[in-house]
Amino acid sequence: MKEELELLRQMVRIRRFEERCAELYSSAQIRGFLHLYVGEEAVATGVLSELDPQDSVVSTYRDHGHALARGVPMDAVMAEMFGKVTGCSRGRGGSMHLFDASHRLFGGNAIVGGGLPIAAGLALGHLMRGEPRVVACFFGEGAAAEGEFHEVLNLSALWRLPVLFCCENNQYAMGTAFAKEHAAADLALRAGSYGLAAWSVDGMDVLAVKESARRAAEEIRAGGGPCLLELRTYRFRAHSMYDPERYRDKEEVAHWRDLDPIDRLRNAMRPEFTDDDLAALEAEVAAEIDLAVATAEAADVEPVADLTRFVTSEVTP
Amino acid sequence: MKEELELLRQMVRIRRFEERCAELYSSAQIRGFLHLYVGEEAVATGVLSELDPQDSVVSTYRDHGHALARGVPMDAVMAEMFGKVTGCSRGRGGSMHLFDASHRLFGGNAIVGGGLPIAAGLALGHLMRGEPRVVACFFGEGAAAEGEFHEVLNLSALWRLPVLFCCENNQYAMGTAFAKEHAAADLALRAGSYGLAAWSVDGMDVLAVKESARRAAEEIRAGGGPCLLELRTYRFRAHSMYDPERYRDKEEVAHWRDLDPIDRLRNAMRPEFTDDDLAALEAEVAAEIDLAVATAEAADVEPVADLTRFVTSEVTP
Amino acid sequence: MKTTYREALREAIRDAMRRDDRVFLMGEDVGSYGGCYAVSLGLLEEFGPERVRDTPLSESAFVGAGIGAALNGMRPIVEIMTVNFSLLALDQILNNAATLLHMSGGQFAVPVVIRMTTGAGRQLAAQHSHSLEGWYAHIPGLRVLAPATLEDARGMVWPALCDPDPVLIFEHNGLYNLAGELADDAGPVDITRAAVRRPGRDVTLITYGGSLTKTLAAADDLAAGGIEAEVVDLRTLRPLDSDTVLECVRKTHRAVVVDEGWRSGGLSAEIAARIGEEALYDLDAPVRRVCSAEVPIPYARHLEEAALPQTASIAAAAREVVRGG
Amino acid sequence: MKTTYREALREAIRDAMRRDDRVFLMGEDVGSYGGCYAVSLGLLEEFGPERVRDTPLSESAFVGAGIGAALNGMRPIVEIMTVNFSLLALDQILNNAATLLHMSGGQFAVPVVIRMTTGAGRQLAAQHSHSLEGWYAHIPGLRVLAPATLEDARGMVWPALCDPDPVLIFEHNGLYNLAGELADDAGPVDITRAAVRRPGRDVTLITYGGSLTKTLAAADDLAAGGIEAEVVDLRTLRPLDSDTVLECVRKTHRAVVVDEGWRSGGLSAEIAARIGEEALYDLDAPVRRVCSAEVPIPYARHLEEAALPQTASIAAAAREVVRGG
Ligand SMILES: Cc1ncc(C[n+]2csc(CCOP(=O)(O)OP(=O)(O)O)c2C)c(N)n1
Ligand SMILES: Cc1ncc(C[n+]2csc(CCOP(=O)(O)OP(=O)(O)O)c2C)c(N)n1
Ligand SMILES: [Mg+2]
Ligand SMILES: [Mg+2]
Repeated sequence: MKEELELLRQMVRIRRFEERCAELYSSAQIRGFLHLYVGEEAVATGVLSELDPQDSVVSTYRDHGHALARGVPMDAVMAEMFGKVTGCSRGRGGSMHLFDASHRLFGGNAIVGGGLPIAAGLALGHLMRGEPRVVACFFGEGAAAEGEFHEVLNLSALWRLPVLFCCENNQYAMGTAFAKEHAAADLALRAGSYGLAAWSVDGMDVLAVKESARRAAEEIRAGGGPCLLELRTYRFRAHSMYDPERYRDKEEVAHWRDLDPIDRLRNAMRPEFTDDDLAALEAEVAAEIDLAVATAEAADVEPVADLTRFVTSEVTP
Repeated sequence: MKEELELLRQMVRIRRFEERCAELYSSAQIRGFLHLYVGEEAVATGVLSELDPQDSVVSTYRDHGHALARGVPMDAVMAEMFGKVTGCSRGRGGSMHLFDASHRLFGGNAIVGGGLPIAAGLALGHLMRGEPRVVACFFGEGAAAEGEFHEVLNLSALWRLPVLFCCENNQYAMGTAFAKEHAAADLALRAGSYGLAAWSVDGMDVLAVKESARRAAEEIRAGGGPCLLELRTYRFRAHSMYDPERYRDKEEVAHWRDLDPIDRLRNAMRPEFTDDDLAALEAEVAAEIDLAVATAEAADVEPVADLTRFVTSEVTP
Repeated sequence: MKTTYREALREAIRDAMRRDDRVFLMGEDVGSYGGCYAVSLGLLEEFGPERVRDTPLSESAFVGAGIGAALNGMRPIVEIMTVNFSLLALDQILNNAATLLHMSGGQFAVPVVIRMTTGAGRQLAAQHSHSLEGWYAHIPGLRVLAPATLEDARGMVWPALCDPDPVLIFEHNGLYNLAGELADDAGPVDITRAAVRRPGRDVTLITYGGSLTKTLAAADDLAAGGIEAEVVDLRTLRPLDSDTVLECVRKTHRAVVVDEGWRSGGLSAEIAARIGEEALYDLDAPVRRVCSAEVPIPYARHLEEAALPQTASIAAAAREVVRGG
Repeated sequence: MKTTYREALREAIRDAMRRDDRVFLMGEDVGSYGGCYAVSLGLLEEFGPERVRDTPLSESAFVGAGIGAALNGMRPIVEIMTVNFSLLALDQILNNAATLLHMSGGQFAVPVVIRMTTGAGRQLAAQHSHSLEGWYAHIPGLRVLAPATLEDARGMVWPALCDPDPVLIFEHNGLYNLAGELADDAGPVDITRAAVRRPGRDVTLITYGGSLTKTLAAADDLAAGGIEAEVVDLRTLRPLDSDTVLECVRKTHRAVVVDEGWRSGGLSAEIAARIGEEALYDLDAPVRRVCSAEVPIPYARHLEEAALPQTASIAAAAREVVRGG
């Protein structure tokens, strides 16, 4: 029950955080691209609950959930959305590029597939030093069509790199449905053809995700080489704030909304976990978000004079 | 028997042509990179014997066999090696870039994997015009590790493009053995995971190659989408003229030399095809080569004043 | 008629597809999504999925497929969502599209048109804010276009398709909503020459694409201060129309190049170098360049603004050049 | 001691691997093949397959893996066989290696070293003869090196590895067999400054990498005709050491830039532009550029020779600049 509660809290934090972000986007306090994870919370939450602090994480432009579930403080994430110097990337990255060295979060990457080679390299570092670590690498099913997916799966399987590939199959890559993206019907099966363990998981069930991640991480830490989880999920909202969603119908969205991972876990926690408990949790999360927004609003921006900092390191060879 | 004879003649032409090229390289009459196909002749010969003139062919830097088997006149190929204006690419391409519009040979491509997307596009053209054509696309097993392999197989399977993927698995990519290149042990099996028909063929047996190509081409022309043949073969000689072959031992080479596709077919043609017949064939081929060399030597080079021709077309928009 | 840059592009594509059934459009989300910048909205309905092809996320494969289709008699328009992703297809563009004609001794021309969005200014951060058209303009065998007006958005696609060789069209993301009047019979334009968008005698401001608006605004500012700036829109980044540039500079004796690309090794350097080579003795002041700061473009608005050429910085550079700053 | 450019590079890598066990080498055929240009021959035997890693043919994956390993505390030396194949990894280099530090607000530096062969001159035709180091020199966040001498081949690897940021090393294919004397204690060199390789007063010839030999030969020719040419070897293409270049040009008042890259939008343009910006009034003649012809490099020897900068064309350009030819 303690475990479930923690998972629920995490998912609610992500959900409410993003709902607030959407509002802040409408009021133009957040700009750039904003890709919401609403509906997919079970994936980040379940997988990352099984990682250790010394493990590494690589994410995409749809990275709020990964950052929060990884433990990056919410105010640092919110400040980043605001472009403030207190943001987890000092305001230089924005929504798509959340970084946090202290949590070994190696970024939000906005090039589809671009994070996969990085994950392989991080894993190589762990491997060469003989550390029993896991690199969790998140990417969409769309990314699995890119050449880098192939190259990295092959390389990782060949070198038995400790990567946990987490393919968030939310059925769409922007407006492109799975069947228009992939000739093969089953991604996990295809991934398995590289000679690594790969299986599909109900990505709307955080407990199932967690259990799969546990098994996979165990295998990886034991030197079994990479694993791939295909996490079947759905984004309830548009691809980004610009997307008019012409490519899918309301019924389909409604069907998936019925599988809401938060409701599902919450229901499984009845009756021990009461409506009052939920209200308390929601209130706590709301307070955290309010504080994060207030802190972000009050924070400074980086002085323009520092524009050219961090292009290269501040020590010279 | 007539069919066998033609196959044998083609393989002998390729073999002797390349042996002469190696000599000409040593005497510095041919320069640049020179990648010999010796040992692999059954592949080009078998596959291309099943293609029609209106079909299309895409090759690699190891392209002499494809060009000759496709019907590009030997003297145009030889002149190209000499860098003469009478060469099939006017001397601008050299050994790695044999082109011939009249034989729909869309080149030797020297970027590993670089020809695959081109093949998909040629096939798309055939498909959109409703032509029952096949695009034969040759590439090595090393190329199958490149991202483009993945992208193109997926795209081709998805769009049912009429491509015959001919993976010449000669066991090595330069010095890298198959097992160091690919995590999966079976390339045809992996290719099949994209949802296309794929199988392995004894690439040292020209009749088996021909029969597989026939079946595949038939299926493709009928609209069945792409096929992939993994043609198991071996290059008897070094990767290129610069390769000291440190990465493999003599016994392995000797083992494969015993499977020489020319000897094999020749033996199968006994006793009808006599030693005298063979001597006659060899003499005929030798004469063709001598003539090609003589013509190439005598040919002109492109005037330096024409250096900048063909960068853009000679008509303006 | 009133139109927008986006609609003008769409009309140009529609028109081409009606005129020539070898023409088709292919790229990520060009179909049911309507194009990531909505350029192709409605074309799927009109032309069907055979001619408006949604591709998988495989830039190298579908750009290469465009090249192959062009080799095989088609006239593909390939849309790469943005220049940022074109790096994944660069090998196909450089080593195949730009090279096959020459390598084949003139046998295989590649009449492919590749369109992509370019530029910064929308707080999309480092990986989504590149201006790499200058890189492409370095490649022999390509024609590189940068429509900056409604006329050019409407008029460049057809001549690009008629060009027997590969043509790249760079559409600045800030221009899609540009609205204005376009002649009802607007059609193909010349894709070989630069255009003088504003006459002037004191200094020549040379720019293209997304920076044209800012540069024209700077010229207005300058005029208010008594400086008559001439504005040249390059339009075609390769081959560069040096003649127009040099003619202008020989007249004004002063030049500022405005380019949203990074300064070092950018297109601005080429323009400055050519002026120095061909018109050195006509110059009354060094050529100035107003470019993006040499940083990965940051997300925060104030930093992004500081990183890019702006009306004020363009005007300031022009003043310095004129007054000896 | 007598050595070659190839051996000097090998010794530099060996030395670095001995000094620091975070250093490892990875790339296609660096191991049992010995490297496509035999640079790493013998290193597999000395350091084993963990530290001399043969990669599959997957440029994007293994270059990205180098970046990731660097992020994770290692000091990888990634070998891309040649610059021609680096296009397949360009997204990783530009969007990750060069960008992560800035995008992460200073948290993640990427101490990766990427070596590759560049250049033409061996009749390898269009797809294998690129000189794209000028492109890379356009990217903020990278350091770009071009060793042209034995000392630099021996001395640049270690400081590159000590640089906390990504460093690209371009080795011209024509240099590997360069032989000569190298001090027994030759070690790390400064990787921030250009070098004057030959003093002179009449004209400054600015070059780097594979063109240095030809340029020095041209200077000899010129000297025979009474023209004293100064030769500057840029060494570091990014960040450019403008100071040295400008100082020289201010002294000789004349400059010729020699660059095997294509002219339009190449590195030569940047050098010419900077001279025009900073030393306009010191110039007695327009800056001249001797570059490759703007063609995909052809196979035929006479055409390739005609396409590339040669001693004679360099000398001719210098004469023109000096004599006003
Ligand atoms: C290489 C590349 N191509 C295209 C894009 C534009 N783009 C951004 S997100 C996206 C869809 C990716 O889909 P998927 O991998 O399934 O992830 P999801 O957004 O569904 O989480 C596209 C096409 C990009 N960022 N990078
Ligand atoms: C993208 C790319 N990477 C590296 C090379 C250098 N190279 C040329 S051939 C070759 C080996 C290719 O092996 P394979 O595909 O098996 O074909 P094979 O030579 O065995 O016929 C390599 C690594 C290249 N030409 N292109
Ligand atoms: Mg998706
Ligand atoms: Mg091979």
